[in-house]
Amino acid sequence: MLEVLAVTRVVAAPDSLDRATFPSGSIVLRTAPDDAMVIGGGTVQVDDLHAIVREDAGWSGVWVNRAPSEAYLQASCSWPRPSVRPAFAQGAIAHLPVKLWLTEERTLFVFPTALTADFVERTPQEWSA
Amino acid sequence: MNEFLERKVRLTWGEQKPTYDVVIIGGGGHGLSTAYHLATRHGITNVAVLERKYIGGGNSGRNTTVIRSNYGVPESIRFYQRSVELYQRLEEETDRWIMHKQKGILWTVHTEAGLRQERARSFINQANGVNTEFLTPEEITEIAPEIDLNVGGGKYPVLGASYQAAASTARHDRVNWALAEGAMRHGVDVLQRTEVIDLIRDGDRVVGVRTNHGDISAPVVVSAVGGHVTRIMDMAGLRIPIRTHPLQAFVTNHYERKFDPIASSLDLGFYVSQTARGEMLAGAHIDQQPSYSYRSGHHFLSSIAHNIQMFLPFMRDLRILRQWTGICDMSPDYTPIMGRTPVDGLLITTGWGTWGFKAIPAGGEAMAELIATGRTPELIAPFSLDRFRNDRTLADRSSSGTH
Amino acid sequence: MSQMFDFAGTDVAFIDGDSVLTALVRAGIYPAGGGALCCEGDCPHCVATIDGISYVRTCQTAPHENLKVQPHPIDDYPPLPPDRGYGAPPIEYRQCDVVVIGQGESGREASDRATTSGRMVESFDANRGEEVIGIYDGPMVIARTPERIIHVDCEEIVVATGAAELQPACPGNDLVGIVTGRAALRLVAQGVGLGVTVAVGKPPNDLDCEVVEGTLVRFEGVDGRLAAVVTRTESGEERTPCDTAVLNLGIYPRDGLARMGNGLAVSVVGDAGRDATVPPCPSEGVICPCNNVDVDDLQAVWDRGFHEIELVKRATLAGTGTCQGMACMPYLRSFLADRGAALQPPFTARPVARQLTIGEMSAGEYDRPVPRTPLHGEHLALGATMDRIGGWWRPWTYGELGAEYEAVRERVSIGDVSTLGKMIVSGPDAESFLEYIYPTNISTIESGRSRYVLMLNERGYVFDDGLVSREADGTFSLTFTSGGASHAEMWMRDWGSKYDVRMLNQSMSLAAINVTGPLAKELLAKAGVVDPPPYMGHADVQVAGVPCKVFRLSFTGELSFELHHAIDRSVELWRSLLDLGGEFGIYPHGLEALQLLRLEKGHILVGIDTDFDSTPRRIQHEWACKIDKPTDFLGRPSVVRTNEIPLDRLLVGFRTERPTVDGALLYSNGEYCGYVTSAGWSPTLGHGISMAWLYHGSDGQLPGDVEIDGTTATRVPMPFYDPEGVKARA
Amino acid sequence: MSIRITCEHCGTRPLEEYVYGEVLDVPATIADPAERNLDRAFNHTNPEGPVPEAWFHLYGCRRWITIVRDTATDRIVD
Repeated sequence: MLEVLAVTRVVAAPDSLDRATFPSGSIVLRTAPDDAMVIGGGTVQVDDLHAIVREDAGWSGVWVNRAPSEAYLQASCSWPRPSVRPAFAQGAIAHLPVKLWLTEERTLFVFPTALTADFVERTPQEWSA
Repeated sequence: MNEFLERKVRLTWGEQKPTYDVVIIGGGGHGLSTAYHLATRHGITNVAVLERKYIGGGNSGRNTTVIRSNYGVPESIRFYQRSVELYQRLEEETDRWIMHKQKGILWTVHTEAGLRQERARSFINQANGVNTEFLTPEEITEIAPEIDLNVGGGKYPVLGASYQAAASTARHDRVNWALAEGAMRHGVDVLQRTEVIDLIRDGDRVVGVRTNHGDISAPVVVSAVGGHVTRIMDMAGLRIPIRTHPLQAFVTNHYERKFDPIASSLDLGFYVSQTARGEMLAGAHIDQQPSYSYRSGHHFLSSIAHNIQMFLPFMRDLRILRQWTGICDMSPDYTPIMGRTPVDGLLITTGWGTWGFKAIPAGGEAMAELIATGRTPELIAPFSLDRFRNDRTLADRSSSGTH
Repeated sequence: MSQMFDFAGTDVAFIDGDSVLTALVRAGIYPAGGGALCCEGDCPHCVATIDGISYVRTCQTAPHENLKVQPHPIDDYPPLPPDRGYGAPPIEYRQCDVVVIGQGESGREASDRATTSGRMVESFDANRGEEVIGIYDGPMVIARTPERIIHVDCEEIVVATGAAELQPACPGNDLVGIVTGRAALRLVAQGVGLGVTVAVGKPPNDLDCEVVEGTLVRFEGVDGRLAAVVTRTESGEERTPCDTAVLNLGIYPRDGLARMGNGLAVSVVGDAGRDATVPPCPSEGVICPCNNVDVDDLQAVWDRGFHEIELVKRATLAGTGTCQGMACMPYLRSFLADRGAALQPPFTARPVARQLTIGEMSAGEYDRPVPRTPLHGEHLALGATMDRIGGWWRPWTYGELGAEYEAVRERVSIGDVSTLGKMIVSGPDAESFLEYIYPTNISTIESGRSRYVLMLNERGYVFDDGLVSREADGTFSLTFTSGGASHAEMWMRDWGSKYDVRMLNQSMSLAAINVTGPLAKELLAKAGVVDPPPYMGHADVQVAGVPCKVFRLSFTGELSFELHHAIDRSVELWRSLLDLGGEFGIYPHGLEALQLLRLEKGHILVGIDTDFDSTPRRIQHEWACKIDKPTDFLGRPSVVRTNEIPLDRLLVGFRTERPTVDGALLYSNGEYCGYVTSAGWSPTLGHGISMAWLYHGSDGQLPGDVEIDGTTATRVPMPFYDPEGVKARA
Repeated sequence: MSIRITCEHCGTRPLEEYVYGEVLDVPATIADPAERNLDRAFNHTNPEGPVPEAWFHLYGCRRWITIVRDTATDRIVD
């Protein structure tokens, strides 16, 4: 099911971000050395005085079981996914900027909510049903 | 034999001499046209055209042969209009079949902003003697019923188009050969497989060139190089505002000749026309990265294939025959750079980007006049290299994005 | 029971192992005229239109029931196909270490070797219906199978495409009944009778035929069918009657893909890697069957100075047809070498190696994504016409341009400005960084205040504009234009790498609604905002229960508040504002109305009123470019330089009595002197207004009044509307 | 893919995921500051060969990376 994700963005000096503590149970996508996208609620602790910590409502996602997600990616993603799970990956998928959180059982597709219409158009119907 | 066999042109190759009045580096359209006009208009025939490979082997033989003058600034409109007029006469003048054919060019728009831009183009074109009209979707359908006005299921509705009826195409190779032959007939030496290794300087002046076949001295050296102008300017110690980018194109197999106009969409980023041989010929904008590699890209082909079949649905089932790449010297304002350089004895004609073919007759005519008279013709005065320093750039992005 | 496909209205039976071609030949049909010749995809003699797609090699196509085959001559033009709607086959992306192209003996060996050494291998073979379209940078291989298009990224490519059998170049070489040795074996294997068969050159083992003596001179035929082979022997010409001639003229490497991959990690094994020995120079006959070029044609252009292989190709068109030189290249080279030119390398091999349709090539492609604001559905529900503006879908008009305008000027309106670029900058160097980025003073912006800013590039040209706001915590909020936001982020991150700063792009995370009109304060009050920020100030407040950062600025010229908020609350806020505004006569406005409103105020739209060489001086924005500010800023040296040069154009305002349009031209005493960038009819002022580029005359002076569309246009200062800015500051 | 560029954070991706950025280079032989600025504003070294350049990973981390690409061959050499 497609959903708007509860995301906290943490932009901080990379070494501070390395040391930061994130809420248990959250998924932390390190989208850049100085940028973490924390999915799930809770408080982030980071020791950079200048860190930017913001709730970010701009992202949507869908969880897909591993097999159908891999089948989809084989037809929509030109670059190799990490061979070991859990893992984070990001890049163009069906020509959209997509972030992937790959676990043993499932794959989370994360994309800007502003591109939902395009995402829905390019993914199997049942994902957005 | 096929109907397109070249039957008339006779190329007579010269031998390199130690001295010429004028040496032109680059045996493409602009170099050959300059030599042709020097010989036929000014009686200057002690001229050598030096070509690193074979004549017309660079962009002059890789372009998509569109001739138009629907530019966005008066300086360019007037210049390219001169070229359109010269092209209309070139077949008669040279008595050679360059396959010049008036086709009309449609620039379709799919947004309100595009509509305003192309309507503005029609105004400024008309004011400068170019009959570019702004067409409604219904009028577009009359010219090209094959275009789906509801492109992409309505994502890119065709809201109108600017249309220059006088736009045409000509067979690029034949233009090069007609000009080469015309120059050769007057005694110009066209030297293939002759590469310029260095410029010969005397103090601050360029006084000749060093080639792989020996030195040539000449009081006037013209760089009409396409794609490698930076290397020639490096030899003169000059830095220039040029970056060299690939430009790609493809053709389909041959089909019945039925599609008349040149159809283009800046929004979807392609243009297409049908050649005399019935190939559908399509091109796009330049690749974003500078490169001297002539290797073709796959992304170009697939992305244009996607857009083109939304726009012209019949093209879906046409088979792609061949793709290729040229390299283009891009100037910062998408306008050519012509005339003198800060180095005496060295002239330049460059910045031809993706619009060099259509400028061949007027470009050569103007460069020849500059060489013969020592005065810069008014038509190309705005294109001088020093316009960047002098804050007189000619921004014309909307006219030059693709072909 | 045999299966059938359709050939031009006739049923043709096929059996297991057939290609469309072998089935046709069995039935005595030759789709393109001429013989079957190679049956391996090297020659163009078997092309046909299959299921509406022309130039399909029937020898490479497996037949199935209901297949429809139409003939078309190889050197003539099939019709343009009808519109069948958009279509692209499925695609698959693969990655491996080694791609092996061709699975003959050398290809299989190469695959085995690589596999044994632990490398991941993908292989393709035309005999399995897998046609390699091309080798691209990467390296990458594109292949087509009957089911899908396959992209393979790899480290290395092995080309094992083998060699083709030389095609004959002599008179009569297009007769039915001429086949290569391998073609003969294929036909025999499929039970196709060859009749009286003779061989030119050594025939394949197991083929029962007579070998004719001597060298091939010509083929003779009756009604397009081979009747005899004529050879030259020591005793003169010898004529051997036959039904089928099996040729072994030598082989020629299928090196197109290898040459295409030149410079990439591509190796060649087996016959594909042989030296391409050139055959004897032909003396007459067609050498390019695709474009019908014969030896006389080569001689004709040779005699007229065409000696380079590329020039000969272009002058004759040999090599530019369906087979892309496979048939003619050996003969072109041998002809030129024979005439005294050096033996020239073959002309460049380019994709596509095997033709495919534009529909097939579009596999895996999509439209450019166009983001939507969270209010997209609201706009549609209100009847808006949506347009792509600045890369977003935005409401152009709700259908009532007059009402949209009037609501802003007289009452209150809301507009969706969610598309604005938005960024937070923090860090020890945030202020000094922004001082360098922007040509205006940043240090003097107080907490809670905002300032309009231009962005200049190193040429001193304006490429974007926006707002800089200082927050209480010392961070800065920036806005950029909608269309410029992505570029602006790249710009900030590029220059920001030299500073200790943190940046967060919020363009797609925050929505923004502009509440504008004389009653905007009243509406906000009703939404719970009792103490809105002052002009060019901002504050964090709840609006109708939605947490917002409220900026007070004005683009429309009226009292305006820009409410930035999380996109998931946007619909709620929009609806609340419309509800609460009901009593004030609220009506939303789209982009068309906004463009008129801001034009009345003389606000520029970067990219519409400016070109990419617009300096602050040219657009009369020197007030936003503090050349004397204490710190250096981007573009300053260029601004200093160009300021010394006499102006040649200026962005100015005109008043006209009749309406005019964007792009209309300016004339002074009949001379062209500029063009309108934005035009409109001001209902409030009752006259036409235009922003326009006005060019200096040859005397260096700016013309005064001009003509636009045949009507006098009076140059007036901007803003046209409320020049003192009383309304916006109310 | 075609030309592949490796982003140190995201991995190897096709060129189409990136936006090209030139690394401007004014030769030391130009000494006058005004001339240096003019050169930087408009001129290009435009070499045929290896050249350092920046690419913005638009579809991934949205950060700039620097590579060395040979413009004669389009190979990424560093």
